[in-house]
Amino acid sequence: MTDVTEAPTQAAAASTVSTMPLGKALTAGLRRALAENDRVLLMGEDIGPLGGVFRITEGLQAEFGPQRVIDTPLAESGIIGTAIGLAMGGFRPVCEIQFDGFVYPGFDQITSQLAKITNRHEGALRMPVVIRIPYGGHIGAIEHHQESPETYFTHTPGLRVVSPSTANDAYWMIQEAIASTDPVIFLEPKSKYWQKGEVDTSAPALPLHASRVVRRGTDVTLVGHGAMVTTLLQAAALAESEGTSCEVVDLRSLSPVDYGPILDSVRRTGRMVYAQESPQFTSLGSEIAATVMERAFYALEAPVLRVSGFDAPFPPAKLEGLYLPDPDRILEAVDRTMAY
Amino acid sequence: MTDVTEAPTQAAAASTVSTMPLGKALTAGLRRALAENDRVLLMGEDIGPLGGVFRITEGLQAEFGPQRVIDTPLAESGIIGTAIGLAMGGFRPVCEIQFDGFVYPGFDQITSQLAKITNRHEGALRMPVVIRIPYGGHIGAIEHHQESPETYFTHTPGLRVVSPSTANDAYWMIQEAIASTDPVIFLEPKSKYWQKGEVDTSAPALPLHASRVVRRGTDVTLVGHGAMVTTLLQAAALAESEGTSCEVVDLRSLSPVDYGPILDSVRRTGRMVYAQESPQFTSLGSEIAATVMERAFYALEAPVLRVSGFDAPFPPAKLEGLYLPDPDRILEAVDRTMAY
Amino acid sequence: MTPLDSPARTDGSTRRDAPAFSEAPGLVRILGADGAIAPTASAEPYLAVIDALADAQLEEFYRDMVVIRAFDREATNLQRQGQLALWPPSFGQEAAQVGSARAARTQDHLFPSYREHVVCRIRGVDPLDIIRVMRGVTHGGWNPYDPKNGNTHIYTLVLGAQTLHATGVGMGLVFDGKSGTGDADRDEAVLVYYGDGASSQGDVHESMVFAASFRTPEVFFLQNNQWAISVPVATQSRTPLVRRGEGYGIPSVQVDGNDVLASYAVSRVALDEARAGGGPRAIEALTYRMGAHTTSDDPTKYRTSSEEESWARRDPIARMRTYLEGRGAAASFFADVEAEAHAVAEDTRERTMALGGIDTSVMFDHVYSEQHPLIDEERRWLADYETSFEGDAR
Amino acid sequence: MTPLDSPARTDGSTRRDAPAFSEAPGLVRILGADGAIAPTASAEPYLAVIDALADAQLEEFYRDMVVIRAFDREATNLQRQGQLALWPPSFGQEAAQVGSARAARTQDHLFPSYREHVVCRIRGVDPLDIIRVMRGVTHGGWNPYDPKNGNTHIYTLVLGAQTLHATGVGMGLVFDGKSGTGDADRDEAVLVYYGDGASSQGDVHESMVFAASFRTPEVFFLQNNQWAISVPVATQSRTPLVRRGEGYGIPSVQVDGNDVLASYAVSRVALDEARAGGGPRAIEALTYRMGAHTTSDDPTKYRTSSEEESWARRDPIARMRTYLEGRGAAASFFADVEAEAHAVAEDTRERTMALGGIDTSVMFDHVYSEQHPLIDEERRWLADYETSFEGDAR
Ligand SMILES: Cc1ncc(C[n+]2csc(CCOP(=O)(O)OP(=O)(O)O)c2C)c(N)n1
Ligand SMILES: Cc1ncc(C[n+]2csc(CCOP(=O)(O)OP(=O)(O)O)c2C)c(N)n1
Ligand SMILES: [Mg+2]
Ligand SMILES: [Mg+2]
Repeated sequence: MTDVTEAPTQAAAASTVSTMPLGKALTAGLRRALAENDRVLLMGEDIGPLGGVFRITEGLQAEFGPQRVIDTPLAESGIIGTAIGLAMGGFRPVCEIQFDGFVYPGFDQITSQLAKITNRHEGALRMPVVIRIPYGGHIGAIEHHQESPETYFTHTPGLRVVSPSTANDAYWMIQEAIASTDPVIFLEPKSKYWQKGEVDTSAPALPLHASRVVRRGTDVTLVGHGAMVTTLLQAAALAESEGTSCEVVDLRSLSPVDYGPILDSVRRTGRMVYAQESPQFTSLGSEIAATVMERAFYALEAPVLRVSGFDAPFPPAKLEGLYLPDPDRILEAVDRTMAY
Repeated sequence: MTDVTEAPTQAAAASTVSTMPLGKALTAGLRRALAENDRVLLMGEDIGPLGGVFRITEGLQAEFGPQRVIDTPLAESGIIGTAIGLAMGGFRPVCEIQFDGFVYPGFDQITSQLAKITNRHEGALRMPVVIRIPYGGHIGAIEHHQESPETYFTHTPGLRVVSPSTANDAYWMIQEAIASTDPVIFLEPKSKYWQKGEVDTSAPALPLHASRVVRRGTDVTLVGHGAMVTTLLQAAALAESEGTSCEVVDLRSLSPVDYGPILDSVRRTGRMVYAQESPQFTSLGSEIAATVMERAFYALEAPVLRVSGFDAPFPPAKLEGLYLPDPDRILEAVDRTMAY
Repeated sequence: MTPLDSPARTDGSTRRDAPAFSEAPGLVRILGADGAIAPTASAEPYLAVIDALADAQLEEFYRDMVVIRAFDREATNLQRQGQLALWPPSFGQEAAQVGSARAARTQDHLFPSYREHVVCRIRGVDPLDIIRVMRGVTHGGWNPYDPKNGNTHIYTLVLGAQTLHATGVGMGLVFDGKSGTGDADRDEAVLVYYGDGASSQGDVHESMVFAASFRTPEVFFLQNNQWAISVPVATQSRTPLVRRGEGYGIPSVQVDGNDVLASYAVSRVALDEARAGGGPRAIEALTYRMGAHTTSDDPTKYRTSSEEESWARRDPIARMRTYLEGRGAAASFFADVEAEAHAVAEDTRERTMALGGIDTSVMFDHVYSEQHPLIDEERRWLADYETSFEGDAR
Repeated sequence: MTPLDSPARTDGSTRRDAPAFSEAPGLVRILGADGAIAPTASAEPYLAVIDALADAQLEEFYRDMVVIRAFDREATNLQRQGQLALWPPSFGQEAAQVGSARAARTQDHLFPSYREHVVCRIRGVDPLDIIRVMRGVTHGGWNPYDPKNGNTHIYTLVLGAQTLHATGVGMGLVFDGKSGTGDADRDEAVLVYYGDGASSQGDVHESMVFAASFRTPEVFFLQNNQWAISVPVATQSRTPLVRRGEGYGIPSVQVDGNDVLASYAVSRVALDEARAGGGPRAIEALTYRMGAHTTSDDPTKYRTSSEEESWARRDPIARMRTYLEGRGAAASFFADVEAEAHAVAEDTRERTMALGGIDTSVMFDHVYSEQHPLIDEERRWLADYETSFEGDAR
């Protein structure tokens, strides 16, 4: 687990809880990070006067100026590569990639440079760079705008990968990611930007790399991250009405994975279903299934089942409902695992 | 399985078997593909007069001319992107990437373009492009020259991914890959370029996407691809001397995976170890472990164990012996699985 | 801190004017903003190309522009009414697009970016196929090599990626001897579109490197519409973008992209030079995106209405209309064009509303062109799963 | 098929000469190939910079070149003897490298590519750290920000990637107000090296786009050594590469890279202009890789000995020696330099042979700078596994 003492922790007076959409919680988290450390800067396409296509940086350039919130030329490799140079110069850059499908032109700088520079320098240089990527489906958009590229990053040693599913986590995790001295791929479940939740600005609930049980249950363990957490909770509610009790774990950290709560749960339930939007073949879900089966072999009554996007490119928007795991597909897997 | 009738199959007279190194078998396969179809062309850095840094294209430019064997400018995205255009124009380009670690600048063209163009066009355009990548360790080289990037490709729908481990497979699989109307990532185990084997030029032994049992055994199933096949066979021989009988399966095709022979074997042995050079976290090995456990759950006496490169960047060459799975590490896993 | 003079950085926190119409010496303009023939010095060599045009052709340019603007407006409305996921308007860029597309010959290969609706239409693509993409029922829309689509490639949404595909096609033309034979009616060329924002992508660079190296018969057509969503062109380049091509030894010309005659002439000459074996050419067309970036965009956040108004005065359609009127085009001609534009818009609306759903098979059928066991399995699983709901309330 | 005139394609099947020394109008040369001062017209503005140099400085340039050549030769030998995995010789490129590196000021930030051994040495890096990289006992070699290493970054093996890091450092200097204050002794600048082959990479383009946009205090130093392994520079560009920078509005100059005086002068002026707030500058240094690409390479496969000989006549060291002799440098000076070169080579050999192994911990300790459970687990597993062999025959 990351040492979170670097994250802001001062207790605020009176009520520190308010309700806001996940996207605005991110804005608030970014604002606080900018205010508390003047080496933090934001960079990306259209994040200045426009506030980003999702308005996550809205108002921040006006507040912190164009040297802290920077509209870059339109080039992802350039954004990541210069962020690396800025980090060499002591800055803590937070890069915005406009949509999941546009991160690949920057892939070499992420994979061969950002992820490996600390290692290459044997610790002499650090890379406190955050790459924010709105990801996932459910918004009915055109090609390249609904993908889930997490596996490309989780498979890359040197990167940390996280994804918040609630407003409170969004607020805290973005600050913790910025405070981390390692590069963090910060995946924002874009379909949940408008989902409201309570944010407590007094202290983070959990460290950045902890997973969390978000619903207790006894028959099957459901695990997922980002937008899938909502889907899993819906499935759990339906399952309950059909007599099956599901525990739900929000992964929060995709790399490293905090296996503690998952294994603890699986040892109690003996059954597990993993849900993700990304294609299944050689995915994060494959890893978690393989590892849970390896570590809880005798506890399992059934193989860990995965419910994923299909092993096809994300389809045209009108088919996304078919492509993306929904509560029914998760229940189908729950039924299958219960049948063992 | 791919329809292999497109691959050259004419019977040759007299002996069609000769012994040659894997690298020279590739040269011979490329030569035959160039000779039999004048839409085939090779392109890459230094593949002309130099014959490539591994001399795989040696002599081919002299034989087929500089419009069939093309030295390109030094730019991987350019190589893949123009190969796509050439395929649109009816060519069948075979691109050489000089080393595994230099494929990432071309990642966007591979992932968002090459892999998806057929799907995007609903079948109206085809992308018979082969990307040859010498991969893996064991050659004591400097950074970026010993990586195993297969998972980035196997996780990408639309790509086929294969890797030969013998000279005969090298000769045939490169021709089958070129004959495929889909893009194929062709991973060449560079440390085996000099390993000799018999090549039978009369007919391919197996279709491109078939896996193959290369050693029979009864206690544990060992699975891997490329250079790992040699290591697995060495481990199997050692295990035999210690009283454990190992079956060895050469994956050959990394995507799709031909699970038939693997599951068949595991149903008999009840135990399996997967070996790969790449980092383990969210890797091809994770997929195969998860799927085998899912499909052969009741047949397994032990979890599928994985022996992989560590989840660290490929280390400086002097440490590669520690990083790469060797027969001992495979035996350690065999022992562990036998202990269940 | 250093005082910064970059528009990218100092004007960042408020709305800002794009730098004045960034004309370089050598700009080619034939038709003035007032619709009168007023060639710049650099336009002289191109005048003969325009003189050779028949009235019918000039009228066709106008018709193209008016019709597509009506289509574009209708598509924008359809998006507002929830019929489309998104619409990227071509409003304001009609002259650059019509001039270049009309300059291409039948045998040429065109690679649009994602806003070149009239380019597609001119080449024979049914604009409804573009609508289908933006409605979310297909990723592609059409088959570039179906003869009815005039070798026009589909939109590419990853900015700049298509420039490499275009160059690859051009390399193939060289290898196949399909250009440079001296027969302009048969020699093939490639025309590729991209924007001022896209020009910063590494792929555009590599495309120019390969094009220059292999001497592809190719024209790089950059529509500098002053903005990449909210980012002014000055952030991408502090020098006119036309100079970029020269860095590769690619002969380059800057044209007034709101002048359909100049756009046509420079494109025609560049394409013919390229097809004749002269190697690649580059064109920077200065124009303006008069509408929003897409229907999701709000330009009031980043640019001023005075800037928009100044460009409205250079509207490419008004300019051409004045010119044609000056040449004595009949009132009936303009009425006829209006009627056609109206009809096309109506037709677009009707056919959009009539668009059916999308077949599930689209998800699996073309991931690979050859059989694939994993896809087969997933297709089968989904079919069984769907069947399991038949007669089910859930 | 079209007859192709590209050297990339027509000369492909046999060995070929690189195109003649691709001088563009404007080439800056001060010292002729015969070692006499013979400035080109474009060199005039730079002569004052050279006039200001003391004898000691001129002799230092010479010493740098001779010493590194001896080191480079020794390293090549060490590779042949199995001590190193690989060695990329700098043989022939000493003047371009010494001139530019000596032009940098203490506070500047240098980004080599992977062949700039003398640049590293001049800045204070122990050349044995380069040897360690090529021996396979470290990926990096040194800490760029350890004061003894003079802000010199480690080698980057993915071609062109370092140009973006350099530009990022330059952006940081702008944001921090560490350049452009007018104090040349304190204002910081960035100097980044790359090759003719690397110039084709998208990253180099994006780097120039960002540099121009943010007006970084940065000098792009391109060593055009005529070859990218076996591929001649004509495949990367048909026009002098110096023009590339101009496409971004970056003032650019071509220099005779085998003339250490000219290399120094243009670099000095460019760096000082950049540090003063003038924005980025680009330099193309024409030079020649007189040896193999690396010890794995065989240049006889792709280039002719007549070409090699013609460049041998322009050897940067011989040229400078003649010049110094002409100025009356003492024979003892040359003897002294030879002795130092010999000593450095000896020292290199001895210290290389004495290099220890590599600690296993290097594999895990720096993957992350903060604690990481998976790494901890694997480190533990490996330690246990290794322990299990203790006292074991296996
Ligand atoms: C590689 C990539 N990055 C980001 C985007 C998101 N995006 C879509 S259009 C656009 C602006 C494009 O500007 P320009 O190239 O000038 O074309 P215009 O929209 O003005 O026609 C951006 C940033 C993208 N499509 N592709
Ligand atoms: C992205 C990338 N592709 C390929 C390579 C393999 N490679 C190493 S050096 C080299 C040639 C470099 O030529 P140039 O840039 O001219 O530098 P020079 O070797 O002449 O100093 C190549 C192709 C690499 N290191 N990085
Ligand atoms: Mg634009
Ligand atoms: Mg070179």
